[in-house]
Amino acid sequence: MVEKTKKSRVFDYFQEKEEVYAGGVAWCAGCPLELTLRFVPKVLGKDIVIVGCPCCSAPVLYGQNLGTWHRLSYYSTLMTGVASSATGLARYYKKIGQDATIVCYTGDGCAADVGFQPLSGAAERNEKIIYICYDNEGYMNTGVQRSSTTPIHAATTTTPIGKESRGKPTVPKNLPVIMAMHESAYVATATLSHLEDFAKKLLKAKEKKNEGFVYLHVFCPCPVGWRIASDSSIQVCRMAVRTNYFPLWEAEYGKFRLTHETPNPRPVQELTGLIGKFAHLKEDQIEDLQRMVDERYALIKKLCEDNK
Amino acid sequence: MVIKHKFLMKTEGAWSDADELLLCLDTGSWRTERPVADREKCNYCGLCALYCPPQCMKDMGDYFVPNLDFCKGCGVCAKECPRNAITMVPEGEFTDG
Amino acid sequence: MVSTQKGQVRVITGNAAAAYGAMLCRPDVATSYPITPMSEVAEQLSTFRAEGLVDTEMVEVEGENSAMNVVAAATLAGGRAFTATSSWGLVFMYDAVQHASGFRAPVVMAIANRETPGILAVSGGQQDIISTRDTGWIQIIVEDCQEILDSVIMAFRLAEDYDIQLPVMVNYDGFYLSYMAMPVEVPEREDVDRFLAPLKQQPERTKLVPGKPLGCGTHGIEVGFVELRYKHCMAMQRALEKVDEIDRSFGEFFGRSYGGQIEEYRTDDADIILVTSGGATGTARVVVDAKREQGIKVGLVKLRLFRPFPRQRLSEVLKGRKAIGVIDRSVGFGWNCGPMFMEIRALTPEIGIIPMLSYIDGLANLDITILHIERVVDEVYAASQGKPYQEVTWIPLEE
Amino acid sequence: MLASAFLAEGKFVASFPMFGFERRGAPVVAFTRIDDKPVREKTQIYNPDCLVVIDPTLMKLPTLFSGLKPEGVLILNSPQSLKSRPDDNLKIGGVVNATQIAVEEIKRDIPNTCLLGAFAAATGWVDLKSVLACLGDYLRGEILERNLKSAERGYHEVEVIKW
Repeated sequence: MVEKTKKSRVFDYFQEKEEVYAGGVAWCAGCPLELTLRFVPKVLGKDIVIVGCPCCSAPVLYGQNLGTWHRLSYYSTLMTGVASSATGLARYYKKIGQDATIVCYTGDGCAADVGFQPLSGAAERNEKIIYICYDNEGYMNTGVQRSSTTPIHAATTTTPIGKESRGKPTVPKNLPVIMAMHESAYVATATLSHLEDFAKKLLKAKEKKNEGFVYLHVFCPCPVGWRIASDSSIQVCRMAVRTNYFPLWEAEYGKFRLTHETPNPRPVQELTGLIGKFAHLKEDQIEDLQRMVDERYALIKKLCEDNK
Repeated sequence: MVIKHKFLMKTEGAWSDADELLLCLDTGSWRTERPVADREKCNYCGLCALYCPPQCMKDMGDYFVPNLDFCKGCGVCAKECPRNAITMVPEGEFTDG
Repeated sequence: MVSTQKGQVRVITGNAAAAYGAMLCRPDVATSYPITPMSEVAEQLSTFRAEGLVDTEMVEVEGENSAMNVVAAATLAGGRAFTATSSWGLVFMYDAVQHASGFRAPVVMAIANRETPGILAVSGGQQDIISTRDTGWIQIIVEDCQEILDSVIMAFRLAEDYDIQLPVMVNYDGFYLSYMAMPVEVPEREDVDRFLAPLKQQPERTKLVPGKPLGCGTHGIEVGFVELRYKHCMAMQRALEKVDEIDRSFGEFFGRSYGGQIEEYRTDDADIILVTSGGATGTARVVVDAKREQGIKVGLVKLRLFRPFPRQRLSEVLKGRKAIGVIDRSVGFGWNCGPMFMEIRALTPEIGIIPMLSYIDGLANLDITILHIERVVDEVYAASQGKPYQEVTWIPLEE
Repeated sequence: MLASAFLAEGKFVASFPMFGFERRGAPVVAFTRIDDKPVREKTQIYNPDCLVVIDPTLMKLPTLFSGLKPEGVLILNSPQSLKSRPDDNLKIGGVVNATQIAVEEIKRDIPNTCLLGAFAAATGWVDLKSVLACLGDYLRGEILERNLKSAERGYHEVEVIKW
């Protein structure tokens, strides 16, 4: 019999012990989006209002006629209306003196593409809402099409590999940095391999949303769309951090700070090797990706330095 | 016009209400492999429960077991267990499934 | 015009009248993105806020689409909300417009009507009414600045009525009314409070409360979807009577009423009827009076409610006439005729087969002049006398 | 403002401008109707009783006076007085250098309130007192004071010619 250690510290961050979701819901096996959405109310508490839109979260967050898959307050809108609907709710609750934590929850297609304008507008107005983008680097709910956060050279159904095409030709939009440049109250990146970091950032988000706009960018692999094994999503998250592909940082009013340093970053192949959408990459493409990772990490480091 | 349909929603607009109807899928039937925990190897760190996407690991006091009603068999728990205490076993090997 | 004056008369524009109407109803949330010719509404509301006349949460959105989402969400959380737009602004919020009505969000929106699709034009027209005609909104079209203010107030009472719960557009001609400065009686706030007070006696509508396990905007699945659509359509039909009822009540309160769904002017013994909407109605009244002097028995119907369509009341007033002329400030792409004409033509089973003449006029800020309306009356009169007539006339192209 | 002045005298009024893009200096035409009974027409005015010309360069416009009713009135902002009767339908001409007065009094090239004063003097349709009183509905403080002066000077300095 092994010695029973104390349970992980992450459990200490839970203010909600009960599951607010039904046990069985229609997310794919191994989907980290499911983990994210079950994790958020555990840390933030169940008295939040979630605002969402058509995306992979919708099959569960949306009700079906009278029925629903969870016990959360939920407002469903269109991809163009998430941050603005949240604004309407937040302003009305403010007007009547009702304390409320409004949490927008969308994918990258909404946040970086079609819903970007209202997101940027809400950030600029410093609306007191929390916006969480789970970034699965493409339109997964509609069948794995490219979005503006799809990485360079990645294969999707609209950037397929063929005689004339080697995947997505352009680098992804650096959305978390763009959001931080709005100098909002709080912007942070998080992922599921680092749950304690994620939990701390959620709690900070809840506190900072009393001051203004909060944006959390969560790296969220898609087992189906990225062609990874259903048991490997957490491993991919971890490797994204270890390669500096997805550095973990936070920024208060545009002041950057790394929350997790990687002393000896691994080469990006160690990440791409786990992911089917990169299986076709040739050496020069890996180099492109490595260069992008290095440059973007250097940018974060520079931004952190500047704030010292 | 004679309406035979019995209205599902009491509200004018499109509102779902968890107090009236909480839906649930039999996701346990999706499984092709089942996580089997070795109580002897388990040190009760709880990482399997934390990382479990459907959050269906049951805390048994000093170890964890999956709730097979909802476990989709993704295998994250087995992969993430630092002590390799969980094994994914094909469903065909069980007689209860 | 003012029989029992209850407020202060000020010379204000149509846009200002819309803003005053909204301000008097004390909205919880208001928002607007500037667009010619309604930007003044947003400015005026912000001024009211800046001067502390209202404690409304003003949201300076980055686009019309966001404006509609903001107000829809605010009403579904239980609040009162107002916005205003025009033309392309309305088109840019098109998804949210339908979202608001489908969700039964009782938003009130003022629209300074302007030309809409395809051809660029910073000019008046009613094409924006037509491009949103089947979005499930209640659409009211008004004639002058006083009616703008009064209709915004009535619109809140209509939208938030428990039996209705639908968004309402208050339409007024861009340029011709949005910038028209006229004397307008601005009611006292307490009187408006009393006028809106019956809403408080009603059951509370479903609202989103943090922590309460309600989902706003559930998927309508199969017959559940049909059920929600049916409820929406039934609420639209209930709105017909409700518009008349609220108009009567407004008249009792403030001494001004507008006929509800439609207003009839000198129709009692009329052989021929002219149908207009918006500001052109005022001009048509002058023409009807003049033509009556000449012995032509012409009456006027102002189409005040366009959605839901006042089918019954129109049928009653149009039945037994000898000919009808309809002036549209927009076009119907599906048929070569005015959209309002097309809808009135669909009343043929109720009113019988008589000459119906469609006139398209006033596009792109062109004026619907006295001469134009005189021409319409003359031609409709000739048609009523059995003379041959042209069914559709684009007036500016025949000048 | 003019409409407000008439309202103060118990008249019914309706006034509106017609333009495209909203920017300063863009060409604008505006209409005002004044009546003893409510104004119902929402059309532009094709046969005015009075024409107020703010920009003197428009005097070259060949169609400027078309539609003017007989015994019409012209109020013109110009540094030069009228040498001849610009149109046969004109009975009264009122010329004032409103731009200069505005620059002197308001310190900006906004001649409108000065022309209101000139309008009251030349037409006699509205009392100067009503014009001055209505300015207070739209302007405040020092700006109001300056505009009151500008309107008063317009009233007194307008050169009225009768034909």
